[in-house]
Amino acid sequence: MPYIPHDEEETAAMLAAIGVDRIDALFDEIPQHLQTFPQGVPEGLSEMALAREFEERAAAQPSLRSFAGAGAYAHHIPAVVPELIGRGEFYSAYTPYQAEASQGTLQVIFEFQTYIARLTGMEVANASLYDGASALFEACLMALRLRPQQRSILVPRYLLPHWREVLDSLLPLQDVRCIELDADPQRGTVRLPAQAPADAAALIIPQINALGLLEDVDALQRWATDQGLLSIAVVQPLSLALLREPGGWGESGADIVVGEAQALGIPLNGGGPYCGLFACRRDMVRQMPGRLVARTRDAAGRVGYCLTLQAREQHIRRGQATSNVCTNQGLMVTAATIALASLGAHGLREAAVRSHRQARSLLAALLDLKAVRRPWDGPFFNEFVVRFPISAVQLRDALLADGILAGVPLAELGLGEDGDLLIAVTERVSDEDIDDYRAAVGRILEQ
Amino acid sequence: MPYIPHDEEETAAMLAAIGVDRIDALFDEIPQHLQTFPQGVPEGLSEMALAREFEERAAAQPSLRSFAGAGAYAHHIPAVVPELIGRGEFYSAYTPYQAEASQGTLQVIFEFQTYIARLTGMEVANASLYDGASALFEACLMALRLRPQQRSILVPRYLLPHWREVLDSLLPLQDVRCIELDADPQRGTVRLPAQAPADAAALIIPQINALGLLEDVDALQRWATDQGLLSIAVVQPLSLALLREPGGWGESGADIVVGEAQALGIPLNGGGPYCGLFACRRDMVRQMPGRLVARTRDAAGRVGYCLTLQAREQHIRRGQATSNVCTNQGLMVTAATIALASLGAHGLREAAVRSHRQARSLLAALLDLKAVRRPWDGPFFNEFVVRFPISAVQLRDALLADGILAGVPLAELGLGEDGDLLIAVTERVSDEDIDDYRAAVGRILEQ
Amino acid sequence: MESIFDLDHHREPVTADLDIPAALCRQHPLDLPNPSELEVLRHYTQLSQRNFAIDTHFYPLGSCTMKYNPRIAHRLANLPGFADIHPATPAQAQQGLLHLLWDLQNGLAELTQMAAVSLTPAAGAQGELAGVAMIRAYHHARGDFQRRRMLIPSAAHGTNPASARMAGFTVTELPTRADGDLELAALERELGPDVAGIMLTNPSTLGVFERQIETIAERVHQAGALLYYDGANFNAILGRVAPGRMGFDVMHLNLHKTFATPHGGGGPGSGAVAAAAHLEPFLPLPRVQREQDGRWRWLGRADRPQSIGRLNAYAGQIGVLLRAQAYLRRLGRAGVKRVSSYAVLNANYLLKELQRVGYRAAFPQRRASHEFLLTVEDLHRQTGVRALDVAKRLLDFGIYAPTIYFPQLVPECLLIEPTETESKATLDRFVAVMAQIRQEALEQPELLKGAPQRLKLGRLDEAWAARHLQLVQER
Amino acid sequence: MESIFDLDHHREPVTADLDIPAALCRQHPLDLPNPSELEVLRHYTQLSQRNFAIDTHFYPLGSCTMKYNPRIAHRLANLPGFADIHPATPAQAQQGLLHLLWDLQNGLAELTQMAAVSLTPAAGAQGELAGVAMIRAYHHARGDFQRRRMLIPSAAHGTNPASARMAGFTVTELPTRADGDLELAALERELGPDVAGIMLTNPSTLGVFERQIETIAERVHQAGALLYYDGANFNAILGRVAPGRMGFDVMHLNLHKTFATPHGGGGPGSGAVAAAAHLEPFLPLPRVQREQDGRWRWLGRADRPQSIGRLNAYAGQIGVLLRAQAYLRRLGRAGVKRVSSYAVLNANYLLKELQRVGYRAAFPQRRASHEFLLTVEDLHRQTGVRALDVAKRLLDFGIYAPTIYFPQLVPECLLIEPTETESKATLDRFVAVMAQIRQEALEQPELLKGAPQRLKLGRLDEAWAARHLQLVQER
Ligand SMILES: Cc1ncc(COP(=O)(O)O)c(C=O)c1O
Ligand SMILES: Cc1ncc(COP(=O)(O)O)c(C=O)c1O
Repeated sequence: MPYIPHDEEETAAMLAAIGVDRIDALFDEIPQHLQTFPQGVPEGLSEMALAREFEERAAAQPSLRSFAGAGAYAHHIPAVVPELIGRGEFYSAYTPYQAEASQGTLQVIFEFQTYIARLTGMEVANASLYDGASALFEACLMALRLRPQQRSILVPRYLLPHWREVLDSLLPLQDVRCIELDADPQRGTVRLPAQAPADAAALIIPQINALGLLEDVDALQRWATDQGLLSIAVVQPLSLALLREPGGWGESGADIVVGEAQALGIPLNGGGPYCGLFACRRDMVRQMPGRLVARTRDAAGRVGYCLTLQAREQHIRRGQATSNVCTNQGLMVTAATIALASLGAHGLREAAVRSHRQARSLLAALLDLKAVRRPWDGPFFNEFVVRFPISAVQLRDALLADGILAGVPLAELGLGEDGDLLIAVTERVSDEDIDDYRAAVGRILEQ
Repeated sequence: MPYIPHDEEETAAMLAAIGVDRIDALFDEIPQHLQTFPQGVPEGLSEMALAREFEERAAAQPSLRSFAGAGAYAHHIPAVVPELIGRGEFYSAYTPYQAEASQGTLQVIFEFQTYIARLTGMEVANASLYDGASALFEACLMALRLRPQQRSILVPRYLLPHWREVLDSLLPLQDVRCIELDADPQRGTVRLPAQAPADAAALIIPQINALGLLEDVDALQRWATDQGLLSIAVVQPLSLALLREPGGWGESGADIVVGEAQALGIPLNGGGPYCGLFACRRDMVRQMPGRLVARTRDAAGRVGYCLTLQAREQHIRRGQATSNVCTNQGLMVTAATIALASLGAHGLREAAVRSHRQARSLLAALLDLKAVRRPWDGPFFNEFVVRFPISAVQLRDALLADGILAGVPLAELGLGEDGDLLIAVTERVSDEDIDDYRAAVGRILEQ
Repeated sequence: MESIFDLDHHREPVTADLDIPAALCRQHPLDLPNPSELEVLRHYTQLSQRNFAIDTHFYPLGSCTMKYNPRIAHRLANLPGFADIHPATPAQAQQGLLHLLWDLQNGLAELTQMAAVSLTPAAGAQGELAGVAMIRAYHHARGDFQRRRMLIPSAAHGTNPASARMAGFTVTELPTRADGDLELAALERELGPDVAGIMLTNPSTLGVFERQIETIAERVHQAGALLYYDGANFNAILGRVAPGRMGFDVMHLNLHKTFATPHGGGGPGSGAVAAAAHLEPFLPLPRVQREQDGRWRWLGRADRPQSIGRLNAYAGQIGVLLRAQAYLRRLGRAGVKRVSSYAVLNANYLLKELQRVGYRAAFPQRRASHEFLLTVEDLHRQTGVRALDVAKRLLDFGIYAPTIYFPQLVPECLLIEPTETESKATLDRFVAVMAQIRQEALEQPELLKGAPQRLKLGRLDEAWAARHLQLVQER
Repeated sequence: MESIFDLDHHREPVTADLDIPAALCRQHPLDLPNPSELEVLRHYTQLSQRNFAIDTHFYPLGSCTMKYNPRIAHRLANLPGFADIHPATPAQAQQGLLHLLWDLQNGLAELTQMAAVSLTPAAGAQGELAGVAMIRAYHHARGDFQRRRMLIPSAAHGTNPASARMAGFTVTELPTRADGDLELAALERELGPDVAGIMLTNPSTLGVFERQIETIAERVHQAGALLYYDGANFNAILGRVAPGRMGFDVMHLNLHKTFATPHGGGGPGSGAVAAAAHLEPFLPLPRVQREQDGRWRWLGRADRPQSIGRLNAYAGQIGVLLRAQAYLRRLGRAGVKRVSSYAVLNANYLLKELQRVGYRAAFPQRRASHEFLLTVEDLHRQTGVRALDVAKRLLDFGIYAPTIYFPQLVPECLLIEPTETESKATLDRFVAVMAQIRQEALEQPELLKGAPQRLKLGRLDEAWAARHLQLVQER
């Protein structure tokens, strides 16, 4: 019996101890007519047959060199990361409620909090939310708790559309509105109104925006401060090796920072599990959602770690909690922490610089082709939009045959024009990859 | 600097403590003209680039359904095996010379010794030799230590040729001869002479032989006993779930048992690392080669494990040791032990029965084809020879295009006829695989 | 343990010619350490060893279903064919993955006897949020905007009221009878045109099966409200009783409990939602659809305009979903039923044995489900020893502590869930240890109050932590 | 710890209709336990935690080069494209693998400055056997059958004389001078027409570089004999001094030392042999060859009729070889030289620091190579504390013990090899611990004699083990 140890004698002895004669009798409080057998579930497979089925399905996916981004990136994952997070002691532990028996996980989270605080330039960070988008949703709610009189959030047009959809699904449940801020059609970046709407609690500032462009974060932060708004920075953590940390934006720095940690040691996984980052000012910590780990000590003064401020959480505060989140992304936190440790300040910067450099090379190579242009031409980190003279969807599909996932057509994100392709480049892209990409595009365009 | 932690300040501080000004000065006892720089070695790669190179090379190998055997078999490896042997505590530990700090490895070896002793029906087993063939070589030397007047070993014609080659490489160095025993041309099994040569120390009894056939082990063992020879059984451990254990052969049982443990949780790996099994009678243990672990206790009477009878080994006895072996196959021992534990008596028998059953199905399916026949038709476990009307090499090569490694042409082993193919079947072979194999062969034969 | 921030070596900064305005760039170098690879590996390997985990310890943590997480599922979910898929990959280049997710949707629909499933919720709590948002959307779609109240038993998990609030509901707590079942009269009192629904776990977090479930469903439906099923305890009835048959309209499953995906020290989980036909249009997106031509694709807003929408940037915790599907496929129909059989056998055996050595059941007259509740109030009165002390002392014997002080309505309680993957020998050892602890409580209560005694650290001071609030490593 | 044999559950035997005569079949069912998968996983996970290993502990084990084993090499060697290759796969279907092995052959030839390499030996000792067998084959091929003697310094590793004997030689031990170099006069005395060769390690196992190596090579060659290089200490000179340049004719490398492949608790290792041109024809088989058309294939007996032949059933420890190639490729030419640089830096620093806290070097007038020899004879005389006690006490501080009582010619010695992958902080901690142990030896020698004190087990009784000889679990 897969995963069940009992043999017949053991089962019989246990039934005898309980005083029943068969297992079914243990279900005697459940009305008989409710009990059925799941006929529709297929029969089980041996481990061997199971492996074969999954391996066949995995082989059905072509292996692609990825130039797709839009929030998820094919960065290199240091080999130690999967090796370590697969260790049973991390993999099969529960949320660290019993601190003394969970020091491994607790210290990892404490280190993660520190890493994220330092990367973002913020004072405190939590132990993760589900993903970047849901972290942003939680940030909006937190802003509204901090500004209980307000009911809306200012959202730039070029926030990643999937993230915007999450806000649109969930904020209205609590009667919160998103008010969209226009973009400058030439520059592709936020155009600020003179005056913020009266019921707005916060301004979302995505640095990098959905077109891959860099925003003038100082100006945005200053405007938010002037308008009495909280600011919610949305960042891509690897870019922070090069870009200004939100804690240093404007004069005061951002109030809340969220982001998607996938770029830090987490595989693409078809979209998840990823890991939502969340950092803020220390004086806001009691309004923070999610789990927090603090350093503490035992009676002998030895240093250890434990969960703290649990009174914010649902298992204590129930309906009044700062969030309903319970299980979050522990193992992905572990992955990101180990990736950050493996790369170090040096490796992070190296990966960021190379991503940027190779992105520039690919852009230059593509712009070299006839009738290919860049619709918005501001500074970027590792992602940019190129406008092709043919449908980007068609081009993307055609390049699959070359083993290239060419990017994300803006049309699929509900943005831009038909020929617009959002292309992301990471440090894994070699010069040869760039040549291959260009050659493949050239071939298609010539047809 | 990959894998070296030192930064410049640390290096400088260390040099200062030593009292030299640069690292090169530490090599001042080495004549300057002997010191060079390895220009011919290419420049290093980042981890990322390295991974890409290896992944490309790995992808150059077509993925094949394996019907090749001849000593190495594509059995299912329980998922827990690679997960556990990859744990750093097993993976990166040394030979357990310091017992108190190596109880993990030591207990694993003790369990392995027990598993092998029980599987083979022998009293003691050691902690592995390099592979089956080199274990056989060591067994021959041990037999000669036990029979110091003798100088030869009786080797059946159908011992696996690669194993025979190892004996031919190494035994003559110590002036030991192999005397080959003929095979019955009809049956493909050993034909015993009336009388053993006078200087023979031992008879090798391979159960299963190189043609996949089962020998009459009782008769062979009895003959060896009658002739005053030691017997050296060569076994395939998984087959022992069905076949008689060497400890029960004849009246007295085999004296020494060797085998290749690869079938027990060890990947094919292109030929290694594998793991040599070695078991014998308890009264011979002081002549045994290789490492041995014993149970012991500490001053408080707590049970633990340690290396024992080290006086047989080279690090104590040097030139007089029972073998030169030092590093052996520790991690493969761990794999085999965990595979044995995962399968259990039940799973071992299940795998063996299914291998046997599927082998019979494939044989029947092939014999159904015109002009295909079985040159030797005795009982077999999971491997058999089929004679095709075309060259087996040609057939094998043709089936690669179907993703099938059809077997090992006997000609490549220096045995049999041109059309003879040695085909092995494991529990991983599905009914569909058998159909595909038959269909592919049918197609080729019709051409 | 030292901190990773102590393992630093100076590295010359990478110089770079960036095509980014200086004003947008970081002014100070990143203040992060540069440890060597060995230092990283050693640090986190050593840290890992300071955890208790299923792979190393018995973990009878009630309500959490800490069962064995099959290693094969880990291996298969990490196949490059899955791990390397970018979420924006077009459907034609992820057919294998979509096929497996489709199989999982169907398997879960079958087991729950619901009409349709969405796999996107990232955890149980997000599944709850999705479910109650669907209830809201359902009422709204019918033009009914009055129903702003959600009924929840007081024994429910904290996520239930929190999720209901997040979906814009106010929460009314319902009392429980002394035998663990719901106070039916209270339910009837509360039901009315302002009630949107009720959230129930069955078996409840009290470790007993709610026997009046059919009556409850009838009353709730009569009042125009819907029933939400919190599937956290599904392990107790897997393959045997389907929430769809009990009268529930919508539910979530904790795949990281019942379907044996790992907890990872706090996630990722996965909280698939399943719904009856009338709620299908509202399920969150995306979902997998099989087309006429046999190919799979993601359903989006255009396909399901009434959907509550997207909960996360992508399609959910794919890596977790693959593990759940591997588990389901391995077990098959006979295997899933065995799960609940042996989970319940283990729980009832353990309850009986613990009673034998002197412990008190919170509901002695009831069968245990897959878990059961003890109370050590008697010990507390006699010796001052609390549930917390018993829990901490268990750690000394290499056993993780049960859930304590939950549900809050039973004083000094321990919620114990052995799961089906533990052997009789492990349970017997647990009983022996618990018997010894009881003895210790009576004879040397200070030993327990000072527990753990044998770990690297003694009892950690959580109050100190909250007072000093050191949340990041100082520089 | 319990034994796996205690974790049994009864399983009904699989009935089968076998097409095998009953006389050949097992008469009694296999007497092996049937544990559950979780029991297996938990048992071996817990066992693993009872090891000291590089990934968890500093391991300054002289002569063993316990350096960091890069995890990337583990991952890459296990790619299915490599792990699933059957050894009888025709060359056209294993070009990627052969290419990598070819690269490794070339890299090793370059680093050793030898003409050719064979990768087949399974470990250092098998490499030695191959090498001395090649020396024998070389003499025989020249019609010289007299040379039956092998010269070996008394400080050599035990495998050297054992391998020489296995190859049919008698062994003559050579003495070492007080400064650690060879006694040249003794060498000259022994050399003669019956001497086949000499086996040397350089730097020697005394942790010093043999300065007379060129003279030795000249004398040995003049006498018609050959020089064998035991490459176990190659880490000391990697990328800096090549044995081929020092005058060696044939050698082995311990890839599991210098090339960072793991020791796995006792293997698998890999002992590639490298040879000068005149010994190339005798190298063991198979070897990888690149053909004119750029494709690779295995060389066999037909290609190299003079080869000493096959040492193992297949082509060697491929999985280990792939790890070594990954390591070499990652480091590249600058990286390999850094290995010896920092290995020697760490050793000399540690030696200096340990001397500073009172320990005595066996060869105080010499530079350390990548390792060095201490003697605690002084402590022994003063306090009765032996090298063994110091070693066992180190375990209490989470540090694996150095090699002790080897080489045997230095009394109460500890052979210490930190390797290049350890940080200064780790070395400094080691020094502090060693200083404390010295203090303890002087003040409370019983503490050391009873060490280890802090592990799960105290000092194990090896004499008891040999007397009672329990080699398998009783039923
Ligand atoms: C009864 C119950 N409901 C809901 C949840 C919430 O699930 P999650 O932690 O996955 O959000 C839990 C988890 O502990 C639970 O036990
Ligand atoms: C100096 C020396 N030579 C030879 C060997 C033998 O190598 P192996 O253990 O790989 O057989 C060793 C291994 O410890 C060694 O240290």
